Amino acid sequence: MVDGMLGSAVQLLTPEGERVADEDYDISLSNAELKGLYRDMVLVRRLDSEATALQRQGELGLWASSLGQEAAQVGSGRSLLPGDYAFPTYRDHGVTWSRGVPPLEVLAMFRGVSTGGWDPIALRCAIYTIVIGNQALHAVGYGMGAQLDGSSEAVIGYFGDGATDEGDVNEAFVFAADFNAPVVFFCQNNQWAISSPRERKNPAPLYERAAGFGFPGVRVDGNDILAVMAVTRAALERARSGGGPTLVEAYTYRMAAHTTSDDPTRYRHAEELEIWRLRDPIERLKVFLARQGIADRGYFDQIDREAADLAVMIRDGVRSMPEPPAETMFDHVYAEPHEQLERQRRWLVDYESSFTHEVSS
Amino acid sequence: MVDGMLGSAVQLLTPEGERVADEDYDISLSNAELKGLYRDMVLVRRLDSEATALQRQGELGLWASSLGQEAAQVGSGRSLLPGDYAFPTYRDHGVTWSRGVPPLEVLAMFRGVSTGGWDPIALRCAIYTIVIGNQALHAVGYGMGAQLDGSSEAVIGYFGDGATDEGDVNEAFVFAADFNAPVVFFCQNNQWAISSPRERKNPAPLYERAAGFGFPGVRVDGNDILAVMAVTRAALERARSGGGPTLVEAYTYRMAAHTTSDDPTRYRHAEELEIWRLRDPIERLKVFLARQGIADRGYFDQIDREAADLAVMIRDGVRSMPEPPAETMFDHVYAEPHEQLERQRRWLVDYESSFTHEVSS
Amino acid sequence: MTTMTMAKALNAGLRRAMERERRVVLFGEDIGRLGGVFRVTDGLQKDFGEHRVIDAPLAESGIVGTSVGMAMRGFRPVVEIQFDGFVYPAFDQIVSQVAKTLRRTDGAVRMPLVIRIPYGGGIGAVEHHSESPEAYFVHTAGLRVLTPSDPQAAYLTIQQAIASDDPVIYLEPKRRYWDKGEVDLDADPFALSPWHARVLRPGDDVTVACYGPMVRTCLEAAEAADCSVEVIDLQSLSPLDIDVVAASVRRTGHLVVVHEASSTAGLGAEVAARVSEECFYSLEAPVLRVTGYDVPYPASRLEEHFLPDLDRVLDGVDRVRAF
Amino acid sequence: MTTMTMAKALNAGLRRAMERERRVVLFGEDIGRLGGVFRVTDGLQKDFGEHRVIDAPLAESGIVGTSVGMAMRGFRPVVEIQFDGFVYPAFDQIVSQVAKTLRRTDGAVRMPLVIRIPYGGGIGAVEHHSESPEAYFVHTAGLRVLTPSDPQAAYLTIQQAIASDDPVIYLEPKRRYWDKGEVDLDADPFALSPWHARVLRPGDDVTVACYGPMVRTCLEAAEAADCSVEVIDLQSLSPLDIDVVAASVRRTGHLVVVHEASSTAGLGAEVAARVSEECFYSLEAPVLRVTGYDVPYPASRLEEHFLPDLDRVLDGVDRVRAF
Ligand SMILES: Cc1ncc(C[n+]2csc(CCOP(=O)(O)OP(=O)(O)O)c2C)c(N)n1
Ligand SMILES: Cc1ncc(C[n+]2csc(CCOP(=O)(O)OP(=O)(O)O)c2C)c(N)n1
Ligand SMILES: [Mg+2]
Ligand SMILES: [Mg+2]
Repeated sequence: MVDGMLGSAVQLLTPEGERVADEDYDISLSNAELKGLYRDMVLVRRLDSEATALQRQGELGLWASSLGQEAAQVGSGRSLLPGDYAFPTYRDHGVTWSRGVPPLEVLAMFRGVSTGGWDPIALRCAIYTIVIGNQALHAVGYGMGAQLDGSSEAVIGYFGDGATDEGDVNEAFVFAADFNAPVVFFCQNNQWAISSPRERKNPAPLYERAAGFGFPGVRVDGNDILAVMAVTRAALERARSGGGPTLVEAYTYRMAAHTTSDDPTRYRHAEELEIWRLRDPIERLKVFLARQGIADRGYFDQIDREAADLAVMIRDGVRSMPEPPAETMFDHVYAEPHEQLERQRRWLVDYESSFTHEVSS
Repeated sequence: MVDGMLGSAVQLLTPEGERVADEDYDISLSNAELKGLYRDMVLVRRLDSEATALQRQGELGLWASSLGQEAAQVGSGRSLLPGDYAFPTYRDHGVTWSRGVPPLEVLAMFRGVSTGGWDPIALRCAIYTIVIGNQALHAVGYGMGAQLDGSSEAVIGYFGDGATDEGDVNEAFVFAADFNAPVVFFCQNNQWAISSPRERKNPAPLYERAAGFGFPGVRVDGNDILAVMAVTRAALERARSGGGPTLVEAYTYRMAAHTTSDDPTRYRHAEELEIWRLRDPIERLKVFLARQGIADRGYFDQIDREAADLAVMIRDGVRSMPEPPAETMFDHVYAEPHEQLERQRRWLVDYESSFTHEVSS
Repeated sequence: MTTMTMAKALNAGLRRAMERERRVVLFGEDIGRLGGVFRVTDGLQKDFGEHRVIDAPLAESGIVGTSVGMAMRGFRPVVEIQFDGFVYPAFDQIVSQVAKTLRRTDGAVRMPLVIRIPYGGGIGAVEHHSESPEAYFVHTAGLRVLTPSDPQAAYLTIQQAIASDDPVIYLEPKRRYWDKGEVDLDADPFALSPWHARVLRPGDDVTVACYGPMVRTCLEAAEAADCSVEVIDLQSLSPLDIDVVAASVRRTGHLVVVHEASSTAGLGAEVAARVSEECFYSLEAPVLRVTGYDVPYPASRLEEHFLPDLDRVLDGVDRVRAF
Repeated sequence: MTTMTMAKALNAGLRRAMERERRVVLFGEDIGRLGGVFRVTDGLQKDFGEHRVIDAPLAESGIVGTSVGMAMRGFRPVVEIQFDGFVYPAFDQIVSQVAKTLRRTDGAVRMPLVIRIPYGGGIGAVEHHSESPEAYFVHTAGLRVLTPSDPQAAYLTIQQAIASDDPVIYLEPKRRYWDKGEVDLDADPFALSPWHARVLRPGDDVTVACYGPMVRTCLEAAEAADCSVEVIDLQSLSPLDIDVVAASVRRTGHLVVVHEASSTAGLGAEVAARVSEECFYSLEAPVLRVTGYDVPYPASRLEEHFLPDLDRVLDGVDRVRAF
């Protein structure tokens, strides 16, 4: 590894798009697969920028940008087998994309027309978790369940660098180790937890946390989609074959604000951003594809057109999402009948219709 | 280290009472100090056995025995300087003893006449914490406070092997590392968390947990009081001089039941106990003192007499503890006046006195 | 009919539930070889194996959080929290995930989780071992809360809680674990809904509403009272079956609510508020609460003064009548 | 008098408290350089230094737990929890330690901790960002709970909370952060006790008791009502100042309690129970609760239907009068 900050991170593609070797990890992908990864990342980035724009226009309540983290998210998401299960955070749009979650179902939550979104069972991808760290335990429990079922599915649990401070994430490490659960902990160290910088705090590299809990940790260049896939696939395979948990630390960078509510100029310097722009995950793969003759201008243009179409679809789709009727807030609070809630629902319906009557009469 | 189970633990005194050298740690104590440590351990053991007996006689509600852990507790407790601060658990009678907490004040809590006991500020020793792991964070916070005050006091936080599963203990590691807090985490790995065996679970040695959080961890033979003191003193000194936290894992054994309510025959074999009896911390020091000619039969007998006197004092003291008046439950709920509680207190007093009146009239 | 303790009845109920449905798994600290600190799971690991009766690490958020994950996979985890005072580390997972997952997933993911908690005082325990946290859970939308008061109810309602597709906080009155009662082990647990209050003793002058550990106390008080006392075991604390209480109060005109938990914003407040609303013209005296005081649970030698006992219930009955 | 937002008033109050007492330290996620996600601590780190305005790791139990340790050393930590929904990981430390330390140490160790929590809905936020957890804290003996309703009250009560030797859960109605009001920065914060309800608008026909975010709504409703409405800001939720409410109800005979939190076992239940007890013969109608429904806080596009608004308060006023 040339880059000092990255330390011992696994890298297969340099920021300049040069293919390099790693002692422990390698990956061989077909040209179609490589082009597919490029397409995924471009489309996810477009989804992200469109959502940011929609939030500015007041169409979304909030948006948490995945800008700059596409390689980490798509690379890990695309490493999963269909039967594997993912537990993403609010920022992991590249993961949900990879699991086939329709973008509008993601946006529905940020628009505020739904708390959930997609069908987590059919898509084998949990809905976003906002309470930091909670989902790490869900991932382990799901994996323990897979184990009890004698299934060879693997589970991947996502969280950020900041989340490693939370008790839940550390307890997830304890349970995963104790039960040898088939779980990959995928930590995107994007250097910031809102305004809290990773580097200036605890000097211990995050991936080293794993060893003390009794399982391996590895740092990967999170902006290098080939390395991310190589490392994640190996960790998933280890999980599937009974090897137990692995912590993958994807070293990356949050290029945008924490969310659309955030003002990062208060706490970080623009220069930092410039350094990381040179490590852009999409540019890196693009240069590689072009240099290797795997894809040409025609292909890149075609993907850009697809992205433009996606943007239109998203814009129109978000704007035309139906408003949920008031009484739907009583749906799915309980799975079984609940008389008291039914009374409250009836009261609300009567109450609200009294206004309609007043107006119409 | 000869003992396979102990692994890389620091040892200065073998189970046979032989003085050995360690690469990194050493200690030199005067004969008076060595004899004092022996006395402490014998008296703490007597306190413990007397309390166990009192519980059987119905004089205490519960007792958590420190049997077998005297070297870990006294060795670490006696390593503290007067200005240092200790945060013990419910089992750390050797620690409170070392801090000068009057035994009857410890027993008052187990008798149920008090929730607290001693004055934690005057004695620089917090009251026992029962909720597993809570006190690890208090220790760190106290240490952060010492740091803010520019003081060079150190803090020691006690917990068991089982407690390392809890979120709070791991968050304590995070905070201690981030703030470079002057804290020694003293983990007594007594092999059991009630019925949960340490060895059969996660194979990672507990002391190794520290490295992943960014500070050193060390395992010490917890039944070797010299090694415990050498390691704890070094860790405290490191804390005082700005070196930050250390995790000390004292490898020891819970010789008794978890508490007087527990029945360990349900989950562990008697042979295990036999193995550990050979490693008894008191015998070990006694043989050493005798062999070295530091103490003789006369001294040992004198300590036994002191222990017998202590037992009498404890027995009489516990039996004659006054019952707290009912209305004291309203004391110290709030530091400042609280009208609603005052009304409840008055109600209770009136209500209870109505019975006395009925009877007496 | 067999005579057994509540602890044994719960054990029998758990066994039945595990026989009935193989995706029921028990999870908790020391529940395996030890059989739990109250022996409620005694022998179950031996009979069902370590894969269905699972000893957990010492971390309550972890236990509940991983159970959420297991439930997402279709398991029906039955969690044991060792003592009431140790459920708080799991509070976040309970409030943010257990209670909300069905809602958060728009109905896609059910959360058929049971969290068993021995609760309440009266056993001379040290601090944190005698808490009554029911109000926290009753106030939390998305949860159901059950508490049995006798062995037969325990045997049936634990099975019903496990069969429910909603998350159930199942509060076991620990000082009644050793109380014996007749249990019909062949009774069909699904014959009656558990989400109802039960009139345990009819009466005409005063209604006493209570639950869990206080039921026996209130029945004894009713026996000793010099008027006719109707005793209602609420049993289902969420949803709260106010209809049964209201119907009673419409006849008696007087209500005393009894619980161990502190008074302020406790269950008694909700019962009082609802009954005052529904029985405005029937109430001849304000609803009276006989409860623990607004103090942390005291040291054990004081607990008899803290806990409502027969005399305090009788005093309450006298006071509402004398109003 | 200066016109300022509640956020700025809180900032000014914090500043005063820090100037007054050097052992006041602020501790929380992103409160330093960022000034907190609501900018309530804006500029304080710059002026008081990183040793008094401390950016915390991302772990709420850790934040509260280490603050307990600091308080044991004589500090007066003021904790910021970033949003209501993120206080639950700290629930254990709050209930088992913050609330009980004075009691546990027989009075030896005070816990002058303030836990500031932006709470409530109405700002179009995503899930877990609009919770109203006050009932949990009010039910917990050993805690005090304050919530301001306007900038002046915020400026004074935050200083009083910090000066209190008891732990205070300080709930900041986040949708009122940007409401402006007159603030007298020279007002003596210790002239009046904060542990009292305030009659904000006198009236004769109906009493409306409310707090925090609902106060403005209720004042507007009172303005719009076709009868004379007395509006009481409870302000201190624990201890609860029922005397002021009872005195009002003895005159008006009607009470509506309004809050955002779910109804069941919420604060409204306690107020209703106490007032029904104390004003049994004065009440002309049952106490009526206008509150959030018993559902998890809904997706933001539904929140206007969940939250009591002017119309629902008026509907409540009409209903108690029509009873
Ligand atoms: C328990 C909890 N505390 C606080 C928050 C508020 N919060 C949302 S995101 C965030 C920072 C998370 O940082 P990190 O884990 O690094 O993930 P990133 O946002 O960088 O992807 C915080 C503090 C939360 N959502 N949950
Ligand atoms: C939060 C919490 N959960 C559960 C318990 C019940 N409990 C008391 S001691 C104990 C085992 C503790 O084991 P360990 O940390 O190894 O300490 P030891 O008792 O062996 O000294 C348990 C589970 C508790 N006190 N607190
Ligand atoms: Mg981050
Ligand atoms: Mg142990």
